[in-house]
Amino acid sequence: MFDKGKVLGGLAIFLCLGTFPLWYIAAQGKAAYPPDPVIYPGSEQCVESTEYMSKYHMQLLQQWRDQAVRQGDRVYIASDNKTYDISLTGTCLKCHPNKAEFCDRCHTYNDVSPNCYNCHNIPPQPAEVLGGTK
Amino acid sequence: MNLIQSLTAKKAAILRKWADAVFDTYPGDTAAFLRSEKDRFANPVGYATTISLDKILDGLLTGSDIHALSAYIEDIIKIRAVQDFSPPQAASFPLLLKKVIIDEIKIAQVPAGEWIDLETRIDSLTLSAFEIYAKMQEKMHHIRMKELEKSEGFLIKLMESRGACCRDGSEDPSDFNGCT
Amino acid sequence: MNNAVKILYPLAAVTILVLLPLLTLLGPSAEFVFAVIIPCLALAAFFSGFIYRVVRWAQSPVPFNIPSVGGQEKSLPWIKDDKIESPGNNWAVTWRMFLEIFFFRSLFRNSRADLVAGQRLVYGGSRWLWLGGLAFHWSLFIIIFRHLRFFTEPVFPPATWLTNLDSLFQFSLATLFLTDFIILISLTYLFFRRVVSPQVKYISLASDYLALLLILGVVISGVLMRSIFKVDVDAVKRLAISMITFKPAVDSNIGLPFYIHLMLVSTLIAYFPFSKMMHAPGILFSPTRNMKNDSRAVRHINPWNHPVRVHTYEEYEDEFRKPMMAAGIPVEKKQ
Amino acid sequence: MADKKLTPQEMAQVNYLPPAGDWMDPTVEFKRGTYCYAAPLKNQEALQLPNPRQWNPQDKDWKLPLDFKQLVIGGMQERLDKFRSWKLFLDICVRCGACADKCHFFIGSGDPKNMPVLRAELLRSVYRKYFTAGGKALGKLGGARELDEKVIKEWYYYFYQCSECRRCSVFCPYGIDTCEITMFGRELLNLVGCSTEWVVGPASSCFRTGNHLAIPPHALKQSLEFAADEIEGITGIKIEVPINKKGAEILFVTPSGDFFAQPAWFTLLGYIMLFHEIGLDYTFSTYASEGGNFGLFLGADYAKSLNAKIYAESRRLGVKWVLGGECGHMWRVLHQYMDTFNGPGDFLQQPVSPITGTKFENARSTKMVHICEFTADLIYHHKLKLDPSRNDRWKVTFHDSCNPARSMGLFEEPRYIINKACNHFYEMPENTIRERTFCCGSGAGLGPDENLEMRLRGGLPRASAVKYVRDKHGVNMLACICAIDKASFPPLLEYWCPGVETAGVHELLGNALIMQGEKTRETDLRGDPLNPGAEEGKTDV
Repeated sequence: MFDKGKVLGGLAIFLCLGTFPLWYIAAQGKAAYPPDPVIYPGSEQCVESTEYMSKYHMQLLQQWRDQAVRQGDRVYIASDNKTYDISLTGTCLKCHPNKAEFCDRCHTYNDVSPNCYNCHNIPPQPAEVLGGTK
Repeated sequence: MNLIQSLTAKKAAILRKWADAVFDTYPGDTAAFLRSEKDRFANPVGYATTISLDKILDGLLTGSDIHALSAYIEDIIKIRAVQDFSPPQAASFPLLLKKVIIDEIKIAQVPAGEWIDLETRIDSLTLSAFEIYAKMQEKMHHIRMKELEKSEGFLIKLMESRGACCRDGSEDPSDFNGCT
Repeated sequence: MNNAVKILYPLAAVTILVLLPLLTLLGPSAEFVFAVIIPCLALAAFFSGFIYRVVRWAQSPVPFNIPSVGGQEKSLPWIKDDKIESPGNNWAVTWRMFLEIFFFRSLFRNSRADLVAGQRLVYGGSRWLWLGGLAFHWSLFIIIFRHLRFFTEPVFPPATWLTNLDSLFQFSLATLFLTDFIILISLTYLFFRRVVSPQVKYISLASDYLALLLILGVVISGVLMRSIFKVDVDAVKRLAISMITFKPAVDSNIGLPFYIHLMLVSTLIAYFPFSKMMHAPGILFSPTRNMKNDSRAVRHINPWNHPVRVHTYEEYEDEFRKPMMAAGIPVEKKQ
Repeated sequence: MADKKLTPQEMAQVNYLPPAGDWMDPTVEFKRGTYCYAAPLKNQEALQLPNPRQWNPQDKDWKLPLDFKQLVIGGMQERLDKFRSWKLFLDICVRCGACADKCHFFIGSGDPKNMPVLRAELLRSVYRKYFTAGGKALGKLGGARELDEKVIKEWYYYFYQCSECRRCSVFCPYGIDTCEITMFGRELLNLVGCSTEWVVGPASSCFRTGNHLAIPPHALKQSLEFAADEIEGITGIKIEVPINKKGAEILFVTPSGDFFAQPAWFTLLGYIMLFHEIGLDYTFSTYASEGGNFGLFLGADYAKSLNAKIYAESRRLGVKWVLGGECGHMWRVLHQYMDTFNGPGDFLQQPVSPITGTKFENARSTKMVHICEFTADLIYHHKLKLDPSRNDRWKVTFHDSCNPARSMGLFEEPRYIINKACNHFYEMPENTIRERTFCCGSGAGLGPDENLEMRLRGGLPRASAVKYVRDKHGVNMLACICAIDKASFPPLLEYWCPGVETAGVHELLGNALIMQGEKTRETDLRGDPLNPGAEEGKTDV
């Protein structure tokens, strides 16, 4: 007794499940879609380098929150010795008011759900999309 | 405080170490199983050993007659007699207690008389263990004989009753090279 | 073989695997090797090896119907049979296998008797192995499922749901997933069990430690990457998507910790088909679990049922005819 | 050691410590009482076993064939191709240790190589060496061992310390069955001519005479007549026992121990009384006078060869179906192998109880019914008059024999019969009965006298549970449905818990059975007074 049918069927199921991402992406047809956050015009330089920000912005934000809320210290000295006012609305959102096109792009792409807006209001979004892809 | 009193005070520790020493006579990895498995049915060896050592130590410290302890010695020897032990290995488990006591008590401060007295009692336990070991061996021989007699006795009974030749022509009932 | 040696060799192997990705610091082509070539080779080894092993098993027949029965057979109509432990039809077998695979039913059976208050016998579970094994396997499954967020775009919704469920307890910004925590604890338990429990230590082989240490390495590098040595998640996902759309592209921003994690994962999956980890598909093949206890009701066919030497009645009667006739036992031939 | 003067402390330590070895070292010592003798030359030849020769496990040279390595490795390859179980069980064990403390031989002996996982590793290590890349490359580090004569000796020692009871298989998360492992181990040993007297002897006898005990037809007849005389003495009823009767409705096959060994003999009396009382049209057979199958302990082909007689004889006699007596491994073969080996039994009819009309659906293909199924059905339909008080001197517990338990699932029928035939029934602790039952330690051909110490080790877990009910409830009778149990428990219990006797379920039934026209019974089937305390007035409560 070899159970040939059951074995082949099982292997087929295994292969389907194992290659799930391949055909899921193919079916969705959105594979080439890159997150591509939109940098608001006139704000090319952030508090730290782009590379640093892309990896560590969440830690920086957490550090800012603790420093401002718990110690009442609202001055951030960046690695190039420039100082910034620690404020989500005043500093971050000044340059990045477009949550939907800046924050959300990557967060959705990577399925990350930060809890910034549990406390903070979502600012009114700028009407026009500049650059970026759709 | 005399020797017996100080041993009684430390009874729990002494029992534990003695049991450990007895378990350590098993292959390394089995010893820990015997020690740790508490289910008496999953670990009858460990269970019987621990329970009996406890009773024997009790008896030793309360001064009961060595003969009164033989049932407990038997519970242990019965098991060791069928396991992979040489006769001295199987029967000398009481001797292990000496080492435990020496480790536990400042032996130099104990009056020689008291120590010799206790040592003698431990030695008698050991002798009693040897005696029981021999008894168990005898019992196994007896069981073997009885099994043989039982099968042959049955054949003889049958032959007498029916005048049978019991196995394909052979007159010798012991030509019985297998049973079920 | 010394037990320490059995642990040290695998430990050394895993250490080398952790150090190897340092080569990515050499430049983009080295990065390409570690980000693309090694994982691709590993995947190829995994799938081909897996299928090869399964097909090899399937090539041998199951000549006899040999379920291990754990409950009352189906016999007389007024006796209640145990449908799961003595399965009589395909549904029952499926259910038995389901419970076995998803809840480790056989391990759960491990019970222990205790004497309470000297006399009363009660049964409790001795189920640490069951719990540890179950916690480990379920966490592993959920963690793998969570990783779908890197391989699907848009993210496969159930992966998001599971992630949200898994992150119910959020400490600070970096979520510590419940499953990360559980898998670390259960793996540590499973590892220490092999070192501490005497029987398990005695039977363990170097390969047992290797599998555990590899998985531990994968989990620890993964957790560290999330919480301490951050990598560019965005770059990771781009790499993953680029690979499954067959246009591999490596972002040099991605970070060394990721390569370490990927190296360990690649080794693990490449090793999978050649290791005891094949118990995963193996359980489905186990004839003592996947067969019905109906061998007297339905004939099981053995494909190689070759003839054997038998002693026929005729030969038997020829030898014993005389005494049989003398004893009045009926015979076929009277001479 | 002896020539050195030792301090008392050292004295107390002398060589108690076990050798700290690794399991990969195959050295074993054949001590008296812990191994079975080798099969004598004439029996090896009778079964046409490979490499026949006179030898003894204690010999230094086992006279293995020169090419024993190739023979064993070739045998492994052949079985890998034939048995998925073998292939799979060699591959998928994760050494989780769930089975480790489930084996009665490990529990009783403390020998770590008796852990089921390790018993399998003895074979797996050789498999790795010759069949897997990792094992070939890494050697010992990869858990692989060279096959040499020492390994063969080790296999002989340990594969005849497994009673194929399948208890570990129940606890294994992948159902790895050490019974299969042991069967293959013994088949491989067999290829190079290493088998035991106690297995080969009965198997070769069975091949020639139809039963393990080598009872020739006329002696069997005398034994059955003797049984009828005994019954007449007890009940006053004269019974003709049919033998080789053509055209009978049912062929009855039972282990041959029932014909010649006590206490199995009393079970035979029980069967004959029962069949007479219900007027069953049945017959014994001299050609198929063995239900048990020691071929199973040698290898599948030998099992098939011996088993073939049951179908052949039922065809010759023209019976409708087959009824099987109380036996353990016999039912492993009948339930899981017979139809596959020697079927289809389509010349027979689906078993129907001629008394109650019950159709035995579960046996519709094999056409063989277990006596407990048959009798339980009779009692359920009130076809038997029973007086359980005749068993009042017994406080009974029931030992689930391994094979009917874990290979068949026969749990309720024997209990039902005991409960109807006896007034005092007590179960042993939960984790020692039913699918978790402990073996008697003498199954699968481990039962010879020379192996007594080993059998006592293996039987300790079972005995400790019996002892528990003996001390708690005063149990003095262990009922069972296996001929090997009936042979092995009397010595086992005499050693571990004296005062408990052994009986087949149908002996107890025979005691309780009220037969038409019987005289007032004064003794039970053992010839002991029915109510020992009766004459002294009713002092017992």
